[in-house]
Amino acid sequence: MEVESTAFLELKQVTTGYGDVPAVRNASMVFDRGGVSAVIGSNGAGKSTVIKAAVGLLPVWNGQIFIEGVDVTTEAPHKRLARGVAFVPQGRIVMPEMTVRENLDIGAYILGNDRRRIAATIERLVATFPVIGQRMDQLAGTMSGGEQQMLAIARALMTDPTAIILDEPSLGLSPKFVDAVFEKLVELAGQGLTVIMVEQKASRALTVAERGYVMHTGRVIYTGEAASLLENPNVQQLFLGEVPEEVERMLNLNDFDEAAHAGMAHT
Amino acid sequence: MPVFELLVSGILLGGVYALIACGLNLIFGVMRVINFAHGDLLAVGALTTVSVVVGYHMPYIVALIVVPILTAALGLAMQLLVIRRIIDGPMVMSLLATFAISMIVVNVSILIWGGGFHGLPDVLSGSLPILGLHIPAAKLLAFLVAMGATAGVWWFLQSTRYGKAIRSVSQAPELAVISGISISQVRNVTFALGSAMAGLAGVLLAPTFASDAQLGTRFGVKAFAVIIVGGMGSYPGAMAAALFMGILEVFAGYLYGQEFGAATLFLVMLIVLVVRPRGLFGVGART
Amino acid sequence: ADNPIRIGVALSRSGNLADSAKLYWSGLELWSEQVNAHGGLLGRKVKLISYDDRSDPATAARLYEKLISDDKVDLLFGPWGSASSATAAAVANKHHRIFFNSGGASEQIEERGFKYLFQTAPAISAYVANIGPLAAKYHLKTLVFFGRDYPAARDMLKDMKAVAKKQDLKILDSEFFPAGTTDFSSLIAKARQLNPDIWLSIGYPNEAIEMVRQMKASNYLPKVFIHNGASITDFMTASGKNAEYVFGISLYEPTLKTKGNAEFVKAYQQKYNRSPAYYSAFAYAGATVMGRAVEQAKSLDQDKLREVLKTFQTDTVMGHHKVDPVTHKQVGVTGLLVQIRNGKREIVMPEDLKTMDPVIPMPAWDKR
Amino acid sequence: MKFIVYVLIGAALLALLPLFAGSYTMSFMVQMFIFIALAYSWNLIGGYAGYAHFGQVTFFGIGAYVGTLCIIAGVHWLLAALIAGLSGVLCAVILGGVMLRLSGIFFGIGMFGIARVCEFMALGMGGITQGGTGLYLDVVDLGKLYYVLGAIALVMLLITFRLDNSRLGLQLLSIREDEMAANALGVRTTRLKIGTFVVSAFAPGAVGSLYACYLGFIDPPSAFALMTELTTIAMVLLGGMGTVLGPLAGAVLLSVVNDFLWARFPEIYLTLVGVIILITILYMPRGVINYAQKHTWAWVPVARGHLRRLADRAKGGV
Amino acid sequence: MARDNILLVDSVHKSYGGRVALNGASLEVAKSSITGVIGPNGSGKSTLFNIVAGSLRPDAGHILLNGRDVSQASPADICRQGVGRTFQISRLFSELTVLENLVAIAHGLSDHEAVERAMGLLEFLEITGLRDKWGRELSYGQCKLVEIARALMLQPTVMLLDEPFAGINPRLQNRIVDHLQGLRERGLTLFFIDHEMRIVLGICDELYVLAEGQVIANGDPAEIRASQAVREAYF
Ligand SMILES: Nc1ncnc2c1ncn2[C@@H]1O[C@H](COP(=O)(O)OP(=O)(O)OP(=O)(O)O)[C@@H](O)[C@H]1O
Ligand SMILES: Nc1ncnc2c1ncn2[C@@H]1O[C@H](COP(=O)(O)OP(=O)(O)OP(=O)(O)O)[C@@H](O)[C@H]1O
Ligand SMILES: [Mg+2]
Ligand SMILES: [Mg+2]
Repeated sequence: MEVESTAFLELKQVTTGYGDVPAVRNASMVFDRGGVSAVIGSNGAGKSTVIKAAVGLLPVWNGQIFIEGVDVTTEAPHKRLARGVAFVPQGRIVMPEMTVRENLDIGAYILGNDRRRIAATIERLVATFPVIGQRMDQLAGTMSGGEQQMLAIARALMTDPTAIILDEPSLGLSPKFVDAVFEKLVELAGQGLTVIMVEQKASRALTVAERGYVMHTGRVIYTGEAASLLENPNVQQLFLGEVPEEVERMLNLNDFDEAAHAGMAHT
Repeated sequence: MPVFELLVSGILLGGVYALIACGLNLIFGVMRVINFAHGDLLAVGALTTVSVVVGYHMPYIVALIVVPILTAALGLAMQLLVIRRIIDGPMVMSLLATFAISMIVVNVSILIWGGGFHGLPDVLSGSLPILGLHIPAAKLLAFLVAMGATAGVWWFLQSTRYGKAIRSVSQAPELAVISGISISQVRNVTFALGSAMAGLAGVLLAPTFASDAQLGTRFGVKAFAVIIVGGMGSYPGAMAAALFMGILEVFAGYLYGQEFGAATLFLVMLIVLVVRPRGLFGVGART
Repeated sequence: ADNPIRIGVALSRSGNLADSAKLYWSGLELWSEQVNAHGGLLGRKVKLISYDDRSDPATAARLYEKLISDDKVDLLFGPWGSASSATAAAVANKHHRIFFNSGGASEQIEERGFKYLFQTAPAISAYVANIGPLAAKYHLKTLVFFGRDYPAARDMLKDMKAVAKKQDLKILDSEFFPAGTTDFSSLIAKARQLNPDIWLSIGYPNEAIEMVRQMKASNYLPKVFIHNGASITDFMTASGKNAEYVFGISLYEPTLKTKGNAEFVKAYQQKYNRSPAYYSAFAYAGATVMGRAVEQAKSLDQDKLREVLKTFQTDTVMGHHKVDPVTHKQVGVTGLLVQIRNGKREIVMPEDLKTMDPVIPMPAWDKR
Repeated sequence: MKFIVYVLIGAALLALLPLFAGSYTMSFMVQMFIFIALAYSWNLIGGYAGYAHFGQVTFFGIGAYVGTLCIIAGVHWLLAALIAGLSGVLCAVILGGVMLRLSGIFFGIGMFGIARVCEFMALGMGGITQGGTGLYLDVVDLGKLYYVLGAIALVMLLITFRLDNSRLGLQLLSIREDEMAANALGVRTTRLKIGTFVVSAFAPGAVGSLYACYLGFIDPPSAFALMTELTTIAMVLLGGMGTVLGPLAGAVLLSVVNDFLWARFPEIYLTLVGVIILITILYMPRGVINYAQKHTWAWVPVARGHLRRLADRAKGGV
Repeated sequence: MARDNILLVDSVHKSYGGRVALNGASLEVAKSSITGVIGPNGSGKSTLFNIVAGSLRPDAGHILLNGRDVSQASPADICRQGVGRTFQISRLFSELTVLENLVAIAHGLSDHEAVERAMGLLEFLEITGLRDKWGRELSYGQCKLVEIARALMLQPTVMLLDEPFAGINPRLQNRIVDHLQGLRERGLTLFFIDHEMRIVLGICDELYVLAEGQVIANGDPAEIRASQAVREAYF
């Protein structure tokens, strides 16, 4: 099937979950080549689940996934990586008993034995994440939380991917580094990388993003220009919680509260 | 006390342990599976060697090639049919599974080869006179292969791209997947390789020891002690520990009797466990 | 006649004794067929009831309970192996049932004072009895004893010490190694230092195979190497030419000129297509004693049978059966010492049964 | 509570069994009780505290020897069993502090090593144990053994039931899940696991002694048999680790299957047992009890049901 | 000014192999205060918390809790002296349900009280529906919430929270903050690490800034925000 849009990655009506309970229902998302997209939503909304389905870590129950118009719904994760989709999972996952350098080598696994290219990529990444350069021979599991997060991001960038999906990239990073990482991502997006980030720092994410998806109780409830989402009072009220005074008001949204319950529980 | 003779015997015995420990260590190190059936594959290897050499009158070298392939196939079958389905469960599970497999392998071997003992009287039965000692040829070969195999596996895991992939699967399978590594393939390869090494050990031990379906059981436990002392998953450690334990067993056996000699291995293992649970050469990340 | 005499026995069909127990069973089976062909016992046919004890003493105990209480068998025959015999004998004795111990060598079984236990297999002392005369005749002065740590070996060491004391034979060293020992290099090193005339080992055939193999590979040989496992055929096939001149302890050989042996060997060969191993003879001889004692008692009453058995003597394929009236230990049957020559076991001791003179010392590995 | 009623009815029925069962059945039951008791003990430390334990047979073997030596010295067999149980406890006290510092698999392997060392010691200390010759004693009447072992098995079951429904049980489980976190959250993990280890060593010790009484004979290979260990573990895993009925179900199931197959296919029964274990692992990885629960056998008690009932009530109250 | 300190960290050193993680850090935490620790990644914050909680031993220096030296005490002892904690990377008991996770570690309560309390906390954090889920089945943020609930189960007097707000949606962050502030009113001391400046600067009475294992600044949020050194190292 020929897809007319410039979409790099597309999810069509995806339903998936764990065991026999769906955690995501009929989620549709389109990510264009280049540019930053953000997926936001409260805890347990199904963000990580939908992302895992996109990269092939969870089987899709229903619906389809396309990469550059090719149906990859049942393709293994490593094949999707070969198509250029890199992934940074949530929660600073590294190979704990391997050194930082080996972690990066593994990141470049699909590149084969091209030592030169790998060395060059590492050099480039070290410029963004200087800490990594200093810790090349430390076991990754002994690094601090934030250091591990940097390594996790750097690892995914090793293949020079066409798209990168980051599940909470800012997690545990110091403010200075959050800035650096976001800056870097925007820069890469400018060079044509498709950046998809799941974030709790929603306003921040929507500020750098061009397009946003808001998830709630396993469904995509809002889609659109990031700027317009940012201005959408409902979205603000629901998730942003920027200003403490607003908290009161949010608590009064009983309807949504109940829905939020169900979303987290899925019982 | 014939120190020199004992030392050489100990080193050669250590080679035997290293040979068995190598495959066991590979499978444990990568898959966190304690393979109870390892010794039984070894026995199958030894018995097949006897069949090839005595039964079919083929040269020993044929067994050296054919048997590891056979046991690799058996190991792969184990992995595909059973291990891969339970590998992500608790460790006792895989232990029970390999125990059940071990029961099956032993008893099927008995059906095939009978319960009696077999030998290879005419293979490598001589000795090489070196420095006034007679070094058993078969044991010497086993020793050299053990050292070569251990070093080879170590180099492979440590320095090659695929070796690193194998290690990464043992540490963070999900991360390995998204780095483009096919975990199932890595696990299949590992299990087949480990099993091939069990077979190789079988071929090399068949000339020195009496082969029957229980041959592996007689060694298996000691090989395990070696791995513990060396640090699970550590190859230089396993090699050093194997030599150390071999020498220790021979000397302790000579000085204080065989029963004490055998017990020493476990005592040393216990001491190491208590003092350095990760083995003399084991390393680890913070938890 | 349509009500056969039922004889109960537990035998290992699985587990580590399964192989040897199969041979034991064949002796018993052959006996029952022969008896039935000749009209049975007391005019009744005999019928064997057998179960598998999985080489496990606890199971053996349970099976003898079953044989006695559920199957209500008329006679009990002992299982194969010392540990199973020990537990089974205890059950039988508890129920006041005669127990023919034909397959359990350990002296401990006899020494518990079981009133209903009778040993038909040779006593442990018979195994080493021939070493004394051999040493005397060939001027062998020193001996080392390396045995697997199991009951029979421990008993034999005791008997060996008694034998040595009588002769001018010195035991330089004695040691037990645990089951599962495969490497004998420290024992070889030790023997090389002590330089004994005789190396005596008691254990399993695999140990004999490994000892010979490892002795050759490290170029060591005592004047006389004796191992009970060497009289098992596996040893010869597995050791090939290296088996030559090795001494074995045997209790029965097909070539033995005892009463009825030639017929037994012939019948056995006809039925099983191989010559009987000594396990088979154990069972056959034990069953022979059982059958003849029943004929003499003319009854299956266990106490009557017991009275008869106390003083019962008869000639079996293994030799002359006779028990000590108090301990019920076998005192009639003696052991044999064999040497492997041209791939055959030749009896070299005792003198009156020998088929060949031994070669002593064994020729060195490089002088063959 | 319904569950306890079922248990007691079952126990009453079993109490009457000796009146009509043949001695083979009795013998079978005695061996099964031995395994039930062993399985429950193992479940405490292996299933609840999560310490893969490959050395329970150490206590069994030591109990067997201590008991036998006591009986030979003239002690009554029941008292000997008690002493043997206590000897197990004593060993656990000595070993616990050192061994339980090891985590997970290392503990398992360490205990396995200790079992082997004890076996070699039993072989080596010929002066006391007669080494490989073994020790002999008079067999005890099956009926008596049946009741004593049955009582031990029942007590172990009830202890497990209590534990499963108490906070102590939860704390043990938290050790299994993440010992360091549990410790940091105030669970006195060291005390708790050593305590459990020590308690779990009593039954194997006592049962070991009774096993010797049953056999009338004990030697190092049978006292410290690896097979006893593995069979016990297999039973717990098949039944369901860390559950109340798992060890019972596993022990009964495996004993019956074993006996059934062995009587019919002696040459291949071990192969078949292996195949059956594999099939169970593959299709009921959490054991038959959890499987039964999932497929709603209402009478099977839910794990930690007590808590759930409390929570439901709390919810109702709000 | 004599402050009533509940916790005192006195020039603590810790190094791993050759890498110095803490290099003589000293802090004071006042009773019923909200004290925050910030600092660049790898500056030693988690190490400090692990030492205070007893999970790590300091190489040198002391930890005083209520004036008593606890540098060598076991984690369980420290916890029982009223210190509840969470972990930077969640450590729920994965094969226990959420409810059991909470009840397991409760002490000084009857079963009934423990369950009531647990249910109350779940309700507060809007996760009552997760009650019977297994620990392993939760999303990242849900894990963090349950962990906070678990620490609250202990009814601690001091709470050590290692990045409690990372990965939690802002609305819930605010609720948690409110709740903690409420507890503080009743005497709870809150000692926490976070990189979420909106909260750290908003609620802390006092802030410590760690860099390379040393305290480079401390003071109230306004002072810290103003400090040039901190700005360079951190913001
Ligand atoms: N392994 C699992 N098994 C069962 N249920 C799961 C599992 N992982 C997640 N869930 C459930 O699926 C739902 C969605 O989870 P998901 O991880 O996608 O949330 P999320 O949006 O990423 O939340 P967060 O921001 O907290 O990471 C949640 O209700 C969660 O409890
Ligand atoms: N076991 C270890 N071996 C070697 N270095 C270690 C070990 N544990 C921690 N480190 C190092 O100590 C330093 C301090 O680590 P710590 O976890 O305390 O940092 P942190 O301040 O919590 O950082 P973050 O904000 O990223 O969580 C880090 O550089 C880390 O790499
Ligand atoms: Mg998530
Ligand atoms: Mg940290």
